Amino acid sequence: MMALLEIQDLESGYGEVQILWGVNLSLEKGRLTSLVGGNGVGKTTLLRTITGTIKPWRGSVRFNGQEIGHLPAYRKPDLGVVLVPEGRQLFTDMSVRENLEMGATNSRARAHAAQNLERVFGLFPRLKERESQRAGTLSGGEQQMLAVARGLMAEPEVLMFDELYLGLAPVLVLNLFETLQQLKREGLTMLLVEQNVHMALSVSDYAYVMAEGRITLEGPAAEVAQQDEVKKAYLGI
Amino acid sequence: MILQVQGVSKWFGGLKALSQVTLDLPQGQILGLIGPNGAGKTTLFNVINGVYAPEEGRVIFMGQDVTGKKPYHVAHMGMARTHQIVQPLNELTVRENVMVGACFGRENHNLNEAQQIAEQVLEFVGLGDRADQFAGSLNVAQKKRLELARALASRPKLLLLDEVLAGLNPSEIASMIQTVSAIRDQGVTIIMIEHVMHAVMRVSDRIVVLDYGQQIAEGSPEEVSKNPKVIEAYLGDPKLAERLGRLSHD
Amino acid sequence: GGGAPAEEAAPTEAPSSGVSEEPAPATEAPGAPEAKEVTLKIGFTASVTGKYEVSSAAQVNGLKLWMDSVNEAGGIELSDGTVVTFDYIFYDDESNKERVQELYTRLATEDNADLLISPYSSGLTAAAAVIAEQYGKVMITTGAASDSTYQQGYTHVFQAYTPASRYLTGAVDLLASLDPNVTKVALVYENSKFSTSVVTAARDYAEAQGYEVVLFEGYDPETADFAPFINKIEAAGPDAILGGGHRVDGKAFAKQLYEKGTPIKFFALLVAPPEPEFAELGDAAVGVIGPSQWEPLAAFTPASAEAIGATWLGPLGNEFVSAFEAAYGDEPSYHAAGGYAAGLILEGAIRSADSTDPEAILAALNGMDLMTFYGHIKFDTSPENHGLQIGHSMVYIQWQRDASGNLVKQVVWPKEGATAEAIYPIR
Amino acid sequence: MSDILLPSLVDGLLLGFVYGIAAMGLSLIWGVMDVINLSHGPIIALGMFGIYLIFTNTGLNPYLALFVVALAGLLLGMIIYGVAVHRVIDAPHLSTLLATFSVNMIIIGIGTALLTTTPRNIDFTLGSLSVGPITVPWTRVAAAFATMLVTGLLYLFLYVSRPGKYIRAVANNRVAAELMGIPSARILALSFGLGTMLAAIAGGLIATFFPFTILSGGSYELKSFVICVLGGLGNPLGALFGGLILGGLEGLTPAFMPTTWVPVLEFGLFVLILLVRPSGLLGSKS
Amino acid sequence: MRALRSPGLWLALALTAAAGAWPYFTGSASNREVAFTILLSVALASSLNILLGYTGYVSFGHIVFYGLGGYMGIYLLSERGVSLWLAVLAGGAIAGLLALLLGASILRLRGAYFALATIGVNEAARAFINNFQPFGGPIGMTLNFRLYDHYGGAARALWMVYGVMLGLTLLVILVSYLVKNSKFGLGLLAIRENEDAAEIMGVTAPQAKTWAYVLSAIFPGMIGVLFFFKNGNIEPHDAFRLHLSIEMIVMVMLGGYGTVLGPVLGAAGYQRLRGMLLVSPIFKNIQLAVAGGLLLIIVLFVPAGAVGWLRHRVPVLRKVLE
Ligand SMILES: Nc1ncnc2c1ncn2[C@@H]1O[C@H](COP(=O)(O)OP(=O)(O)OP(=O)(O)O)[C@@H](O)[C@H]1O
Ligand SMILES: Nc1ncnc2c1ncn2[C@@H]1O[C@H](COP(=O)(O)OP(=O)(O)OP(=O)(O)O)[C@@H](O)[C@H]1O
Ligand SMILES: [Mg+2]
Ligand SMILES: [Mg+2]
Repeated sequence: MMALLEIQDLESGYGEVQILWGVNLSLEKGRLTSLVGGNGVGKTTLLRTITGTIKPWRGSVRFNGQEIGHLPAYRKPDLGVVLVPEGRQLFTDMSVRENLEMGATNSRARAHAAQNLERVFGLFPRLKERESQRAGTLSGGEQQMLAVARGLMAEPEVLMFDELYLGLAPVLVLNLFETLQQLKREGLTMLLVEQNVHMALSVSDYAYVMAEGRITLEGPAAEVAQQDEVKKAYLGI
Repeated sequence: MILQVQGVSKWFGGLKALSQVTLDLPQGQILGLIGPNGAGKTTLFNVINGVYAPEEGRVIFMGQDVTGKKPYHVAHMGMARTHQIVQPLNELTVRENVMVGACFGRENHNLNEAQQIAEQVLEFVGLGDRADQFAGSLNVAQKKRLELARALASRPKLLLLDEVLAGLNPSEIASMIQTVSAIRDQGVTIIMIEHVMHAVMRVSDRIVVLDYGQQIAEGSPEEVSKNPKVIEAYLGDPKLAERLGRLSHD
Repeated sequence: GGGAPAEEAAPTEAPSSGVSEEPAPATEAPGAPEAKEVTLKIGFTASVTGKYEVSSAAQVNGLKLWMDSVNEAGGIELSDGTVVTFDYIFYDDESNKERVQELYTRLATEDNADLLISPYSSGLTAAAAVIAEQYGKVMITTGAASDSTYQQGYTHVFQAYTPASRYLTGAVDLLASLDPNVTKVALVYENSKFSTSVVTAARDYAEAQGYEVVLFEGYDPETADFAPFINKIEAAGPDAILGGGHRVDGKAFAKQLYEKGTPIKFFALLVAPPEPEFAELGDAAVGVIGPSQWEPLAAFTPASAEAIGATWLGPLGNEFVSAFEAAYGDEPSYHAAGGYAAGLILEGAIRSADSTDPEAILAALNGMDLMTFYGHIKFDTSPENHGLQIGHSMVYIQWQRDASGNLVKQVVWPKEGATAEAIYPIR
Repeated sequence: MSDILLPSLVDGLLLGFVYGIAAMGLSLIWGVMDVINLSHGPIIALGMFGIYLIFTNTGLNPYLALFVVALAGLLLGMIIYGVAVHRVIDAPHLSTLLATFSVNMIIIGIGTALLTTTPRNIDFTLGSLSVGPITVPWTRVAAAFATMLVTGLLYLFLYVSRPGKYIRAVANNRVAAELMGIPSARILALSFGLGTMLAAIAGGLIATFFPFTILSGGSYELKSFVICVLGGLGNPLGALFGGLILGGLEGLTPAFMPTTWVPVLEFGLFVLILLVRPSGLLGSKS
Repeated sequence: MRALRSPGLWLALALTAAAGAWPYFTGSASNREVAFTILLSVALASSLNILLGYTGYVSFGHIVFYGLGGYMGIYLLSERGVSLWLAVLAGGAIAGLLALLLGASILRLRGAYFALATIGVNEAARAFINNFQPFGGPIGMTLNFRLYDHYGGAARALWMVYGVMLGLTLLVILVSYLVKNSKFGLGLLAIRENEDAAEIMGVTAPQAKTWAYVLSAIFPGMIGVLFFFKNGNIEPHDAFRLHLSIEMIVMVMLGGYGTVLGPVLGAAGYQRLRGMLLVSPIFKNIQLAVAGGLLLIIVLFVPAGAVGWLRHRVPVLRKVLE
């Protein structure tokens, strides 16, 4: 297996405050990887650095062997690197449908926008019902669905989720579980950043644990789940 | 009864987000409010604390009809809430955010008192070391705690918690549950919207389930979790639900 | 303010003494035997920016031209041998009142200006007058026609322009002379200080002459679209229209009145018509009459001075025009002439006072009866209207096509100065 | 009186079109980027001078010159955005107000120095159209048509074309737009450019029938503010509609009361409408 | 009172008082005029800041209070013969009253729509006064020069007006500070950040906003009387000059909105810059464009305003620069 996305010695932060202190992480093609860690350790910051919302200070981000760390955020979706961001970041004043259309703006996804629309409406029938409602007036969970659906519209090669399950009803969590397996079968590479450590570790193949801006542990998800420190710190056992 | 919701309905255009919702809440209880996404839970909070006026029905808080009263009116009477989608006062410090709650809530404190209350409450929710930071620079999980701190600082009689557990990891959830219980033990009545089932089941005295704006079930956690309508609409397939239950109870 | 400011300000408290204490060279002991050269500083603000920019610039150019010609001629020689030359200092008032007083105070105190000229426009002049009066500085106002400034009890402010109250009265006389049968006139005006004063006086005058004022109505100063207003005028059915406001609205009004084809026999408009750029209107300009403080064609001569017993001073009209054209490249407007005239008024006062003493100059102005290329200058000296211009009167121009079809301005009133017969009716 | 109602209404409405297009520029930049463009008025004036200078120097038909002016307006707007606005687009609330205000001062300052405030007029006429009691210059009719055309194109652009939707997306949430692959800086520059282009076109059209100076843009800027409210921010059809209402009102009012009361009524009504429908006559309720 | 022991307040007051005393020391009327313009701006900007900076409501037409107050004052002075003191109080009162009436209605509007409404109010007021004959309509009102004799002649009167202006400015700064450091002020700041959330926390927003509006209107009303008294006449387009309204916002933003010292520095800096350019031999012919260019540079590189920038750069100053 080769690493589709390879992150080496990545450092970044906000203003003068450094948050990431040399992160190494790689996503193997077709694998579902999860990144877990406590509150405020820098998971979101890592995703923001990968997408280019904030600039890396040092280190490299390679995609398909090509350095992409310096590229501005808007160039990433064209390559196939897509993020479903924390806090959803919807276009609140646009309709549900327009939000989905905006997901498919990159050059790769445009051609299949219609098909993909069908697909995400299949996955989230509730969105179909709310197609022309202003996104800002959706319920919290509906907004989360829309954010995930919009990410899928981009036809990503690497799809990263920041807090995928946030605010979703159990029934939907189960559905999404199925969906992720399905996407994996279709060959999508995914990175799941989660607080819901149980859930994350149970669905993914490989896992990283982050603390204070560094990766402290990695390995196959099942093994990581058995580590004592993980059990103590994150699983509340 | 500290709160009575009597036959409340709320429309958004053609959508009936709440339909004849009725519930009574005795003092000192924790009521769990669950239901699928878009069921109308947050909308019910908005009606209870005056953000929306309902088209039908009445809301009675501490014996007073507060239907259609402004949010600050009920806030002064002792109702506080947190937001599912956080609403920090970004360019104020964390401490000032909490002081707003203390100053304008039920007890109407002056600035000095409010500052002391803020310090206490921030310690309590674990934001003590961030008091001087601008609220805007917190991350989402921290902002959620800030929401709780602001609500607590107003020394409420009734606390509406909208998904305070979302985004916390299991050990944090465990500590938050203790926090919530501790608040209840101080005599505060709580309504809690949650999707983290094992947590709701553990702390709630009673649970109300909404689906498409309708109350589809009400009862003790035990009763509700066995209710087939709830399993179908909310928990999903019973077998998966069971597995989920195991996962959460490990 | 406490005690300190009053003490500090003491020198400026009594206006008349304030000036004599200034170490101005002008007030050196008269006994000095050898010929001295004295440079008097003239201070003013100009609207370098803002809506009055063009008129103000013309006024300043006129004033500078006067100054240059006096200085180049070696200054004014007084009988004691003193040679008086002039210098000036000015600031941008941005066409608004906010800083006028600040700048005039600076001129009067820091810069020690000996004499002041007003800013352009009645509004700014009113603010400047408070300062001039306070420091006892003589101020000649030009480009400021409102009457009200001279009714506030000032004693140091003198007006070069024919006041607003007499701006349009001549047009009424002209109309009467052209067609005794016309009875219906419309007075329409920009709802601003200057034009309202003008038409209010004109209405009283017209009514006294037996005219029926079928419409007396203002329009907002920002008006660009006159179409609805013109519809209303048409409905009132006047034979003649008098009024207007300033340059932009006047031009717009004339243009749209023409485009609408409003049947009108006589049309007199304030401010805009005498300006050269009015010709850009083409056919719409033909027949439009405008009051002007001065026109290049006006021919006042030493003889006309003699006829009324006034003193003559300065160049002839054509000399002024050619000097102005040589200096600035274009034909002078009446604002330019007004600026030059303000200078001449000062010069006349100094010559007749034969002194640079402020009191003497003031006395000379009060007694002034002067004729220049710009016309007759004489000031009201009654306490109620002190400084109001009573000598000068307006001329009226009309745009006409000459033999080769070019648009030209002709003076059509008063009869004595007329260069052509007025076109009547215009449509 | 009734005989002046119809002609006055027609006069007012025709002018209303032009008000509409001027307001559209302001409304676009405001609604889409949350930038109150205080250089709007001076840019309208530059549009007027653009047509004037081209026409008096080359004799080119003003309607052809309008294309040149539109393009220049677009470029100017993008330059203004790049130089003056982009750096502060994320800065505290209202910094962009200062930035565009500085641009206003610069344009007016240089404009006054170079162009003076002499009122200018384009000696160009298409004659007048007379139907019954109504007489209107053809130039105004042409301006109305041009406005309808521009409005239609703009509407299609914003709501149908891809870049148009990008504009709305960037306006709504810049971070998200970037994450979706939309180059927000370019899109913002384009939006600003479009807004100034509309202002320049409005100025160009006005110049074909009214005399003007470098300061003349000011009153259209003010009217544009009013119209933005009548029509709701960011919506081109709304701006056109608001322009027509304002124009109609200006046309009809003099028939019923002294003309000087027009602005009192206009602004009084404006405040009243705001109170009744806080997001504009066409804006969504609440 | 804890608030009165704050270095931030004293710094702002001391700076203003020092600048304000400068004409007294030099005895120069010219300096006095320069200082008057600056103090006027400082007071206007600080008043506006209560609404704009603390409450987050952008009043574009704030000058309406200055204009209306000025008109009321001049009317009373010239037509009713009341004393300057009464006229100043009346100017403040009428402005406050208008704000109270308006506040109940237009403060319901949010963001841009509120800003637009205030423009509408200002323009409507200007247009109305332009037609209102008791106030002289388009001609306005002119004070007779002899009126100054009641105050010891024009020269003394202008010194006196200056003294009052200085006192008023210090008062505005004090009020601005007290508001910011009060519970009322905390409520305003909460409204600025998120009005809905503030209401839910119990801030009685409609009331708080209205009082902020009234407070920020009273001083401009009084200042208007002083300015037009000094100026000797008043006309509609001078009194309700929208441009000045925008300049007020500029000054607040330049210094740093929401701070006590910001509007003081912003107003002083802006007026000083404009004043210097106006009389500068090199720039005076294109002073407007040069001022615009300088302003732009400041805006681009110090977007948070002077005080905001300092607070950010030098955290130790946060205690001093409120
Ligand atoms: N925009 C920002 N400006 C300044 N500091 C920030 C910003 N966003 C986050 N931080 C800080 O960076 C640190 C890491 O935050 P980050 O959001 O990356 O954590 P996280 O691991 O995603 O946490 P969570 O699980 O709670 O989402 C935190 O201390 C946070 O306060
Ligand atoms: N302002 C609004 N306009 C239109 N529809 C709305 C508005 N607010 C909420 N809705 C709709 O009303 C329904 C109920 O929303 P609500 O936020 O109460 O759901 P919820 O139960 O809190 O869901 P979740 O668990 O996802 O947060 C949703 O379908 C939502 O889209
Ligand atoms: Mg995170
Ligand atoms: Mg919800």
